Amino acid sequence: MNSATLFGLCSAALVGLGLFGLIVRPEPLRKILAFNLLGSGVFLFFGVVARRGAAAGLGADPVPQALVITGIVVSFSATALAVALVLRLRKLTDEVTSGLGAASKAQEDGDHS
Amino acid sequence: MMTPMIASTLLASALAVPLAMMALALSRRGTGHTANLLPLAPLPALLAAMMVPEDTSVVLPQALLGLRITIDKPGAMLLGAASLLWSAGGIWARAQVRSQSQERPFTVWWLTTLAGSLGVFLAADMIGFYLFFTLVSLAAYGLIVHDDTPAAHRAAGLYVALALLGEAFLLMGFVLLAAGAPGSSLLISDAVAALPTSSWRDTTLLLIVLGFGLKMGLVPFHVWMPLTYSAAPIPAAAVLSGAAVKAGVIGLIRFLPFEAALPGWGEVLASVGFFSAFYGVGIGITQANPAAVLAYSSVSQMGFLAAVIGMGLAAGNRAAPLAAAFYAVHHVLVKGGLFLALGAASARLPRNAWLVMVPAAVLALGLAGLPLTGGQIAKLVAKGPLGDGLAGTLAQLSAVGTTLLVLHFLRRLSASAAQDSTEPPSSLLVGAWLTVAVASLVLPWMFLSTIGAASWNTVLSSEELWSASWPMLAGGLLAAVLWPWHTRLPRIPEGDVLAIGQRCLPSVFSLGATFERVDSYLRQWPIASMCVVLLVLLLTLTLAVP
Amino acid sequence: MTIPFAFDIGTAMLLIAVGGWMMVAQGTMVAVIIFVVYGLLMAIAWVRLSAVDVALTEAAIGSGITGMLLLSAAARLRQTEVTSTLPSFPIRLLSGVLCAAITSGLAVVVLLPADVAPTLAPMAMANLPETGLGNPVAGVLFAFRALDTLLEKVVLLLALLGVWSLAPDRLWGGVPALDSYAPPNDILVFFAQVLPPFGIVFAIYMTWTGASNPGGAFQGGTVLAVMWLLVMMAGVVRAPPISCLRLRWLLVAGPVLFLMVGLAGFALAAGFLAYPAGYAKPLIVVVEIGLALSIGATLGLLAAGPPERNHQP
Amino acid sequence: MSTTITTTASGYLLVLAIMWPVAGIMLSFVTSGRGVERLACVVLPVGFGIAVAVLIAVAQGGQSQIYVVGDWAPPLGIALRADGISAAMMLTTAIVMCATGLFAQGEFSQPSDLPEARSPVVFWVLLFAIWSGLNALVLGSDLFNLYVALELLTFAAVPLVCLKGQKETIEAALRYMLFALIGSVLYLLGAAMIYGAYGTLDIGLLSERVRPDPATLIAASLMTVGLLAKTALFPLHLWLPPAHAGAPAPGSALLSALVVKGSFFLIVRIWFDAMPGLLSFAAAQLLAALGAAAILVGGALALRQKRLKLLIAYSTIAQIGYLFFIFPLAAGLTAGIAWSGIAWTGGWLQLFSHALSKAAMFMAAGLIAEALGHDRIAELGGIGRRLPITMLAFGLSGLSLVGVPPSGGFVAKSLLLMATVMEGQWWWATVIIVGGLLAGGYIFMVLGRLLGSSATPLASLAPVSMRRELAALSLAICAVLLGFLPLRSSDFLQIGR
Repeated sequence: MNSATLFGLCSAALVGLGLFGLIVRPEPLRKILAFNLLGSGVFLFFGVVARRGAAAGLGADPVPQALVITGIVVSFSATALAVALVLRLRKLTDEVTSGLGAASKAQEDGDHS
Repeated sequence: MMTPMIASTLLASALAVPLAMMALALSRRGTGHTANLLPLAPLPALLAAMMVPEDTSVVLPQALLGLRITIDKPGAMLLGAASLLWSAGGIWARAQVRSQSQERPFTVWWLTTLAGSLGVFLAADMIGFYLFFTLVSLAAYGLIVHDDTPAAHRAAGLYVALALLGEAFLLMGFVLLAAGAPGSSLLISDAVAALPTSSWRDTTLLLIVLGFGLKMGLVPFHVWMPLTYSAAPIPAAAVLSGAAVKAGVIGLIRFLPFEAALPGWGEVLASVGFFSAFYGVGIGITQANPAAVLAYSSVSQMGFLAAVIGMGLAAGNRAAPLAAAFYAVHHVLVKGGLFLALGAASARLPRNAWLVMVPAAVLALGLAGLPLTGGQIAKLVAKGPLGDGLAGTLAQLSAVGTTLLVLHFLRRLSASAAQDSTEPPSSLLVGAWLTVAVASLVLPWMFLSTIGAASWNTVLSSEELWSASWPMLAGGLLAAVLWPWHTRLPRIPEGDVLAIGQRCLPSVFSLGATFERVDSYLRQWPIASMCVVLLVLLLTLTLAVP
Repeated sequence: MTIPFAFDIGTAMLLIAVGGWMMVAQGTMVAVIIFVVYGLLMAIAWVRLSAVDVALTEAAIGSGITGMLLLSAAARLRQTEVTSTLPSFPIRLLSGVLCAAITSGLAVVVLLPADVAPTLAPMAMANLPETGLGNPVAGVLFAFRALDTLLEKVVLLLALLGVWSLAPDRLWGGVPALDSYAPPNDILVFFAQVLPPFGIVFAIYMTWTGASNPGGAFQGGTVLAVMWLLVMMAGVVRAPPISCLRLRWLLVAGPVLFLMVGLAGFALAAGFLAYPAGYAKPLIVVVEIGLALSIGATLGLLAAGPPERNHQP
Repeated sequence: MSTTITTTASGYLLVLAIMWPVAGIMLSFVTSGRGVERLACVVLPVGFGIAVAVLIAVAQGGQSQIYVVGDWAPPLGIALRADGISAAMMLTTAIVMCATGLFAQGEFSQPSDLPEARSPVVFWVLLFAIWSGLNALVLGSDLFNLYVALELLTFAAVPLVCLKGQKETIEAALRYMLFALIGSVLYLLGAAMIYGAYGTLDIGLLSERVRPDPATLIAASLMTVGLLAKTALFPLHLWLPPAHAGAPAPGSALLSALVVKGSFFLIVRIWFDAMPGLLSFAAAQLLAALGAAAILVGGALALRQKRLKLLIAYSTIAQIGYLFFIFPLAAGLTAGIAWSGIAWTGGWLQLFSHALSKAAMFMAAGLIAEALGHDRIAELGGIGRRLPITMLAFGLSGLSLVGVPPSGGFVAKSLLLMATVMEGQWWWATVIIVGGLLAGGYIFMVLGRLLGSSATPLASLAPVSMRRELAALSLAICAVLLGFLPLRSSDFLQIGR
């Protein structure tokens, strides 16, 4: 057992946890959190692959590292888009349920007058 | 004598002209009375049937799928009769299209059905045949719904559903047929020649018989006929029952391997055919609507034809296709003529009713084989494949039944003629109708020598005349006996077994509801996302299975 | 057992525990705070895996700016939190079993490694001199797999457009609202005035040094984004309207530069995204600087959300 | 026999195919007002030209066109590869894109004297993005590069779903987004395992190295199921009906015709290119069984829909099902079994004809909804007489979906049918036939309404632009013309394998 294997098992556990959260958490924001957990588990798996590929004087294979960096950026973009969707959905729901649709619209319009 | 060039041009134009006219009617340019095209469209086909020498072929360019059209004896006879009926029907249709807005769509549907109906008689390869068969089957939808009544929509819906089912059977059958044939030839003759030795022979035959049987209205696939023919406008019913139905007949003629005797399959087909023949009579005499009576008569007649074909197949009788085609030609003209008679009767003043009733009676009794009419010859020719055994006896019994049925039809016809008193039809319409009627009497006499089944002398021999007469007398007697009861016969709804089917319909719909429940359950987030995980595991497991 | 290995065990256990807590914690806000902690732990794990570049990225993006985004979202949602119910127990149980099966499958893969772990490290090192770079990760990102990096920039732009597209029609071209992060207060303003100069210097250093040491455009850009968010939140600098053409140019400048350098490769080098011999390093550094600026702007605006009020000129 | 991968003569076209729409995206950000729309007038035809050029290059060369990006050969670098199926897919994409562009010109136009409006800018950028994403997806031959392309496609598709901005569409978009993210992560996890096992992500190199060990099988099934979630194969279709029915008509056309096909394409890449011969019989049957369930459930549910766009969306679920018959039926492709080649051609023709006809159908539905102000099927009566071109487009594309000859759908379904029979997998033949009947049912149900009598006075209909009707019709005609393609297309689709 070495560090790479250890973190590999850790990443397996994180993937399972993230999937579980994605399935059972009903709140959209919690799903997004679960997605981030799942994603970090997958990135960690890349990290394990990189560490095992240490060679040529490097502590880890640079290719998987680069992939993870790209992956993290993409995953942030996804989070930002999903969060924006959640917020927009909540706002529209509030307008409908509270029956204040007209009022809040007027307020928003008032912002720029 | 025609040069091959002219012959093939004429042959191609038989199909090209209706299609071109359809395109014209479809385009914005084709304003004005597009319905004027209807009587003209089948004329090239009529000319081709009369003049193009047998076995002339045309191969279309590759861009048009390289289709091949050929005219042979059965094809030519049917093509001639059908195009004559289409033309006469076109004259009636032209007068019947009610409003400007409906004229164009009706014309388009009519011409499309027409092209398909004539095309099946000429197509020599499977793709072309399937294409034209689809045209004639599906485009008929537009003719049936033309009156835009709820009954028309119901009938058309049922019709399309069954037609698509038939298409599916045929498609499957053709695929198997092509697969069983050696080489890459798609010619029907090549594929059928290889069928008896194909390893999928039985399945192929089953699919082909189901597909064409559905089009011919063999029991239990007959339910669409009564509904459709009573809902469609009369000219449409005339061409559909006369000409379009023969797509199924020509299908059986072309696609069954008569070279090889297949007793099992032949007898099955013949049994179904005879059953349909008697079933049509039995239900038909309970019908009040004359159009429905004619529809059940079609069920019966097509059943008889299937029996002829089946017996031919059982014996490996190579003359059977021609005999069946001959019988079909007679039916094209008679059934078309009877529907047009219905149209004439509905408009004729009661005072002049005999002007309609007498030709109609001759036509109708012709179906039962009235001596000296084309019907007698048709029955005589059909005897060949049927033989003298059980099948021959059944055939004569069916003539008794047919007599009974057509007498019932004539009674209903006169009853309906007495009720209506709209404007009488123009002499052009009456002329068109009478042309068809006369053709039904005369054409079989003319074709008799070409098919060489019997001579005029045989037909006119006293033995044959008696053999044709006694079923009619028996039928007449039966009708007289049943006369007092005819009002007490149960009134079976049009489409008989359909009524039972409709009671089962809710359960079919509840199946749809079950699917809906399953779908909405699976579309919940936790379930669907769990399915993702489950599928990963399942796929891994199945991948590990060698 | 060596001390570093014991440390690794601790980190791994902690990661699993914190991750599990994040899934079951009551209240979204609590879960988000746990997420930030989790991100920092993850950065430590990356250092332990000898991937310092990733560790920096994880700390800056994975924990830092994602954390900010989620915190503000949680704060907004808290005002009108609706209680949602968990699925029924059998479903939770079943999904738990299925996820455990996935975990064990992955564990099998981890525990059955190939005899010789395949690696591209020697090949990357052998080709690195051609790029003139000292950091092999940067070499992969900007030379060997530059196409991924370029397309990923497009993904960022698209995500931003997607966020913007959620604005109501009448607010298109307006200004994102940042008050949800925190109401402007003295402490925030103080930090917003003190931190940015250091932050910007740090960002420039990160981007510059990325060529030969851990760091680079992503990390530098993220620091810029965080600084920008900070000054906008504090009200020191007003958020720009998204219709502002200069802002739009800033967003695409880096990717456009990258694309143009790439296309120039057709004429001047061995092909698309190839660099002329000897000019590789300067070109890459220029591209990295452009990208850092654009990434900073894009990430900042992604975190700021769609426009929520009209622009007041 | 590992050979180094080198760029072919026309390889640069592949870079252009991806980067041309990307340049469009970037420029769209900095042109305001009507600029984006004008940009589209340039991007669309040139993009079409590039697709045609790639097709010609592949056809003439008779082999895959390859471009090694930055001259860094795999495994270190990334290569792009265009074989027969990618070239054909690119052309289909280009046709649908151009028709959609023509269709959308009216709907997403900038008002000339007002400040920049939201939906036109967003729509055109998303259109470019879907195009570049799809091109990258069909040309990519590196599993991680394909991941980025996949995300590009998803990030373009999600905002398209909620372009109208109503609550329902945002809900649909969120659901789509989250589900697609699960798919992406699983795919990425699979890619990580592949790299861990083989040290390369290049599909060509992988095909020489793969071995059926547990890690590979788990990785492959993770990637496949992740992609299935994005393809909305039953039972993972939860997001599709609301998303495809909620998007604006040209958006629905792109989503249903192209976007779901992108991830399917990748599944085929995995099993036929990266890991040939690894798909076991049982696994192929599992995939086809899901496809069969999709055909039956999707068709039955389409029959029960009350709204036209939902009906079409469920029809998409059913039609996607057919594609998965390719896995059991074309399994012998690498071994050169003739019937596998037939199934391969049939499967791809189904994909192309569905793309063309479904785009046409969504456009026709959009026009109908625009004219009537709603798309309730029960109240569509008689609209066909008022919009004959639209109805013709709907009818022709419907015929292709049902599989009525002559049409692309007919050829596709009959080839598949033939292959099921010849390979002795009868059970799928029944499904294909029942699916055709169900499709016939829902298409004729709608056509019957369109032709039927009208409940509302037709004079009150909103006007519909003829150009947009023709855009829909031209796609439907393309779908029909596909049925006339000589079987030579079969050879083309096998170029590069």
